[in-house]
Amino acid sequence: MAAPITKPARYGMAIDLDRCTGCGACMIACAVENNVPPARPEATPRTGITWMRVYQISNGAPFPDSRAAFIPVLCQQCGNETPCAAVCPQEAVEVDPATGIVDQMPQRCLGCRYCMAACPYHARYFNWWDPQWPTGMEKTLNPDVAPRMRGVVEKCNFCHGRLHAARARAAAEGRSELRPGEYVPACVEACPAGAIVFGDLDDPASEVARLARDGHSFRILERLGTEPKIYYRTARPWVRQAAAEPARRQESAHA
Amino acid sequence: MLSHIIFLGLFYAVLTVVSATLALSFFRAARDMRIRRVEAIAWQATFPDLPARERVCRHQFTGELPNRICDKAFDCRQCPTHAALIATRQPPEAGSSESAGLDFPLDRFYHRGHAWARPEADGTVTIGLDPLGARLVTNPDAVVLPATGGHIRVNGTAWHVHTRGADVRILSPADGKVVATGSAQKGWYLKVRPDGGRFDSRHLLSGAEIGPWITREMERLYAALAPADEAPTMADGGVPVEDIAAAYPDADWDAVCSEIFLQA
Amino acid sequence: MGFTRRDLLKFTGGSAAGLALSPVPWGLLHDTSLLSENWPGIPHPPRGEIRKRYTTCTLCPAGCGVRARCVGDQPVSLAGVAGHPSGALCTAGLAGHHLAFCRDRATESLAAGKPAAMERALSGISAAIAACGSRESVAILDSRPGRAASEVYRRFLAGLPNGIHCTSLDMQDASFGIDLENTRAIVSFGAPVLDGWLSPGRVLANRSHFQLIQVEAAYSRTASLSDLRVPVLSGTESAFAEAVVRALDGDTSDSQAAEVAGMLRSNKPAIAVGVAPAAGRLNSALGAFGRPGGLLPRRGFQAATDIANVPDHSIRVLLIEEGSTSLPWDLLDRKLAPQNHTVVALTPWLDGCARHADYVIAAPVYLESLDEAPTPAGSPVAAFSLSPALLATPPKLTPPAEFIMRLARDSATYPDILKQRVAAIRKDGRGTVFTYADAKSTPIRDIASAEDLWKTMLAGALWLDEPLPDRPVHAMASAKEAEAPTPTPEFPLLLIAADSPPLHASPLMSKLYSESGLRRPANAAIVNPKTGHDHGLSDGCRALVQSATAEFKVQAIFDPAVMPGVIELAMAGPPNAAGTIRRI
Amino acid sequence: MPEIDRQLIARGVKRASPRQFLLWIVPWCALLAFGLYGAGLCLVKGLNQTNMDNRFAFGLWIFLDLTIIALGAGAFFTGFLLYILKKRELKAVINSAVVIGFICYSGAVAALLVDVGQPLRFWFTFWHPNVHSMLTEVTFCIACYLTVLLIEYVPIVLKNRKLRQIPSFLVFEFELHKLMPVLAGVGTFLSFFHQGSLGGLYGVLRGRPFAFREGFAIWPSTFFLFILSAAAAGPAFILLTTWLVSKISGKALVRTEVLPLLGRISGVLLVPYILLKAIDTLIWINNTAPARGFPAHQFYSSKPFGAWILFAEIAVFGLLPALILLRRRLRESTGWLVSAAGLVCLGVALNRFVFTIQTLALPTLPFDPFLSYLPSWQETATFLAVVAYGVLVYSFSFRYLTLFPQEKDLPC
Repeated sequence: MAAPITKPARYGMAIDLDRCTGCGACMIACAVENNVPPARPEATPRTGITWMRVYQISNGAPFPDSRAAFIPVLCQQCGNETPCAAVCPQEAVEVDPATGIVDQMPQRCLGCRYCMAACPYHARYFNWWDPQWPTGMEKTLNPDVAPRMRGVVEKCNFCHGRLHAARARAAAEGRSELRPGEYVPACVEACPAGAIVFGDLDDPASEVARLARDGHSFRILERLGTEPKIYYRTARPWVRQAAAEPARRQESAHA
Repeated sequence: MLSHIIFLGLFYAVLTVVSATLALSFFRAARDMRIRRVEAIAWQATFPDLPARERVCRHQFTGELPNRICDKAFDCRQCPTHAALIATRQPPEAGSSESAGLDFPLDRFYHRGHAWARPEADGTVTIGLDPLGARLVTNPDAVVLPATGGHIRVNGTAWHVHTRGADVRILSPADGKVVATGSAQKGWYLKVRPDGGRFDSRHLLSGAEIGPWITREMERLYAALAPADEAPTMADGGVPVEDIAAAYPDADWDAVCSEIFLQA
Repeated sequence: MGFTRRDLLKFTGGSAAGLALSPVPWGLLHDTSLLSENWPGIPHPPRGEIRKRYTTCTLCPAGCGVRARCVGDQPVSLAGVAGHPSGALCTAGLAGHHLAFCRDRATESLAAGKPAAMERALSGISAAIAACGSRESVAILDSRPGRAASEVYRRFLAGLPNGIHCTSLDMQDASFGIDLENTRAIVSFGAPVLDGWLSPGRVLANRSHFQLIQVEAAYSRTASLSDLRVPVLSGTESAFAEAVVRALDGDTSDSQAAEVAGMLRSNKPAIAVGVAPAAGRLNSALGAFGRPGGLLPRRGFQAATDIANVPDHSIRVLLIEEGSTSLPWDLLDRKLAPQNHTVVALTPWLDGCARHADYVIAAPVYLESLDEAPTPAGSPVAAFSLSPALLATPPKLTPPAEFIMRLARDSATYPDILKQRVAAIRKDGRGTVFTYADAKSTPIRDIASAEDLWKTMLAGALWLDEPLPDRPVHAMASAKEAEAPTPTPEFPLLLIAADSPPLHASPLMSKLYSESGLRRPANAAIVNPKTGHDHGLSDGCRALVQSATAEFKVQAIFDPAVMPGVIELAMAGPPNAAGTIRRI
Repeated sequence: MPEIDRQLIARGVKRASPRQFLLWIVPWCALLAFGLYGAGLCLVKGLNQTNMDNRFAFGLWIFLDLTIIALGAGAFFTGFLLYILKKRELKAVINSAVVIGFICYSGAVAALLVDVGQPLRFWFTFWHPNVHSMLTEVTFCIACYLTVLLIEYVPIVLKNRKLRQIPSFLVFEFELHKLMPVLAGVGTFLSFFHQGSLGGLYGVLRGRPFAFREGFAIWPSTFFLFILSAAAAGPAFILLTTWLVSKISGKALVRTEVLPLLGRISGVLLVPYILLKAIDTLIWINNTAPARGFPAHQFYSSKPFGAWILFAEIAVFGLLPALILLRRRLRESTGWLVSAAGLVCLGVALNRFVFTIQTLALPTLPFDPFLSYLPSWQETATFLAVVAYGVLVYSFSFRYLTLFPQEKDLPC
């Protein structure tokens, strides 16, 4: 339902990599919120569905000086010539001008996976299996989000269900805009380290806008020019170096 | 929006063109069926599929032209080349042309499909099978002649002969209305009253052309009769026997007839 | 005029054209798309009134406050309670409402593997207890001393000639509060400080205030994020602690110890946590006991015998409570009387020690029954909260405490015990009550009666004691240190534990363990590439790990961060022993 | 049965005995059945039957589709030369070209229907098209062009010896054939666009610096390169198949000058392609990729995709055959001609492989490893099904229809 929200926003995130301990709470909260099914036994790190996915990177130093950092990667909500939206043959991907959120419509999706090839962040996931929950566990599904069928692509949409709910609430109270913090995605709420800050990047007063401006912030693959709305922050030079731009790699292929 | 219009516009334009093309050919086909152009079109469509050796121009036999393939589907009536060459010819005199042991009377005109046409005094035209054609279809299983009053046209089907599993259609040498039907015994098959009263024979062979033509036809016949590897042999030292089929029991008769009677 | 083939063709052609122009094709297209959206097997989430309900997490000693979003009575998502001292939930807590749907659940009581009526189980176990000889003992393995339930166990055991109330927990952390908010450095002897230690929310909220020195051989996630990593093999922690103590006195012979000491000097106050003897030694040297930023005394501490200190072959009847059932069986087996001993597992799960139990008393899981959350680990003051059930308790399930009370022929029920506990708190009249719904703290005196307090607690609340006046405290005499395994030519490597998948957790944990590669996959053996090459392994190959007592089939994974000469095994309870690995 | 078989075979041409033909058909039918089983598994159980994954969203099938569609380009280009530019010599192969085109496109479409996650929704693209997507362009064009090919196939079928005896068929064929230039024109237009769009498919991937290319207007350079390479490969493939068929059937099918002509056409188109390809590559290495933060050497730093691929694509499979095909003397010798044509086809396949597989194998996230992928047996089976389908359709067409009009005039 479209609530009369007049004030447009440009939602984004600032993720503090120095706070993230890779616990994965964001991933679990995301799956719970969005009715993402648990993996089949056959699933691998490359066939599972993880809208929010935490990567572990290493400073490359050998024992005992090696250290790790964790990088949560979700749909980066590209704001400029959004690669996936541009390529979808049947408008199953939609960029909402009122929120800047890139939304995937599974019931429109053909499953051609062209958008997955187009996404530089590998943030799109394909339903390789029919969705399945252990017997009885369907009771625990979130009523605000419809489970997806086999053979379609899905991805993070900043917990669209929550946005609708918040708007409905605001509309019920006769407000034409959302209060800051009235709408936050599940991962933001769940992060025990408070590493994720969410809000309107166009609202200069918002914390996320402030963090996005600060010197420690960067965006992954900024030079692709897709204007992602997920900002990452770190004071550790090696982390920034390893996360921001493609560096020389020397790993070998593995299936 | 604009891009939508352009894109979908192009798409529908293409669809329209394609379906229009289909529709048009359907329509034309239907029309052809209605106005009985089937026979003509059948020949038009068949002619290009004939082997080149069957499509050589008649003036190549007489040496008037170097090797030339006919581009008028054997209808010399519209052929300028033919008109030019025919001007110099004298009308056929009586007598007959003995060639390859076969007797071809010169009082008649011969079609490349081995039917002959003889204008009669009463203005009708008699049509029959020439000696070579006749020897190929001796004692046929069936002969299907058009009903009297029926209409036949040049290069269309005149009648059908079924023999030894081969279904042979004899090409008509003349345009006209069938006034009488004969039989092998009578020596002729059809009498027709030519359209427009007068009989046009420009597309038919006559006189001096016949000799070289038959010689060439015999070559083709033996090539078709004898398997490719062994040399063509004559059953009786030159003159074809009355019943060639009997003499070559293991020949593919369907192929032989198709070759000689110009079937695709 | 018969029906010719031409007519047939005309007819089919005509009908085809007709159909194409009719609405039928559109209808079919529409239906196919509908079908593709409601594929058989796509569940339809239940609808209903959306409500907020509150409870407290009992999955670990952190006792985090929980806000549950429910459709009707069914919780569909869990979240932390703003303002609660332990902050946000961990991964297990976030998906706690899925536990009820895990495999391996015990749905009814079993005797010798067969379903058995409660009465039969009771009589059987009572008989076993009665038959207990003078040198033999009856033991309850308490997974979490300090609860009202623990009190029930104590009382029951006290009534027996030879009852032992024991636990497998290292009571060091449980015995003190930790003033995390004011400490500036933590020396962790293998404690998973950033990986579920104390209350994750609380630790992470203070992470920026303290330097973390991780003394641990394994490249745990905590080690990988520590400010200083000191790889020290288990069994030698005390020695290292001694070295640090000497270094604090100016002896610089051990460079690593010196480095640690340096950090401790420049970051005061500091504390040591983890492996008890080592941490205890260092804490006394640092004077961490009973001062701000150190280890604080608190009320309501209740000790229990460490199961390791119970003489071997002495236990005739062993009752194992949920949570302890995941202990390595050989550890418990050693303690059992050689003949006709009886093992009772009070647990919701059929795996772990339950597989060796003569009786399994099926217990409800988290959220299925009213439970309690005592003082959270490391909490500077005593605390208490209730964990009201959000799900209906399935029939045939009995909470462990309830069962022990039945065994003790106690007429009261477990909720009565909890009620008494709440009443006692109200009677003492100390401290404040933090209510989850409105995140307000009220002095307990302002709560009219024990009944009101009970109601408040059932609605979701946390009682916090007053801090004790500072007074010197001392390290408790704690467990002996584990034996340091010695490598042999046959077993040149050391097997140590890497983090491994939890035994019972939401199926969604697959996101962490198999779908994202964020955690070590189960049955992985992680080795330093050098060690790997020395033993003829290649990255990702199948391999066999052998120790003197056991064998595991594993997948070898190379990681240059792992200590050379050790094998990190990601599986439940690998031996802390010498071993070797070879390709298969 | 043999009687009917005999009556169906065109007059004046020799065909293998029914028994021989059966022996030839049976193994291919078996292969087809096996392949259909594999494809069936993918349709019923879902794409988890394949080895594709979230990173390798495209695999063997898309590579197959791109390749056979490029090779099938012979149909449109020959048609274009014959009907629009009136190159009469090509009449000798046009029928064969049409059949090959039809096989390639129908095969590709079939594979695509297995490849998409929700085949039941294939029509969505026509219902809510996103006209800015190259894939939409491809879908529309291929759908239309397949129809056109089908229509072009009809006359060839109607000319079958038995069918032509039905007058209405013969007449319809006659009338339709007169309008062939129109269809050839439409076909050319469509092919031109979707061959290009297939290239655009990758060229527009701004998120994949390995594939991304600058271009003109809405079309990246790959758009034009794909058109050119397809136009060059099409004739080469027809040359190859014609040669192969005459080797297998042991008959001369076309006059001696036809194959060299096809070779020359291919060569003439190959030269500008290679030239542009080289220029495009240089621009990409020096500007396009670095500008987006990806030093080009990185693309070739992970085994097995070394710089050798570039060399192979441009020199071995491009320049070399081009030189051979442009030298009259070499063209005249079948050995050179056929191997050159083979190189051209391989080159186009390699090019499509690089754009499909290497693009996906290379990581974009800085902290992401290089990945590899091997198709599952179900994928391979489906692939083989398409091949078997092609061979069968072609075999039957060759036996019962006139694919090479000159055959009857040539000595057996």
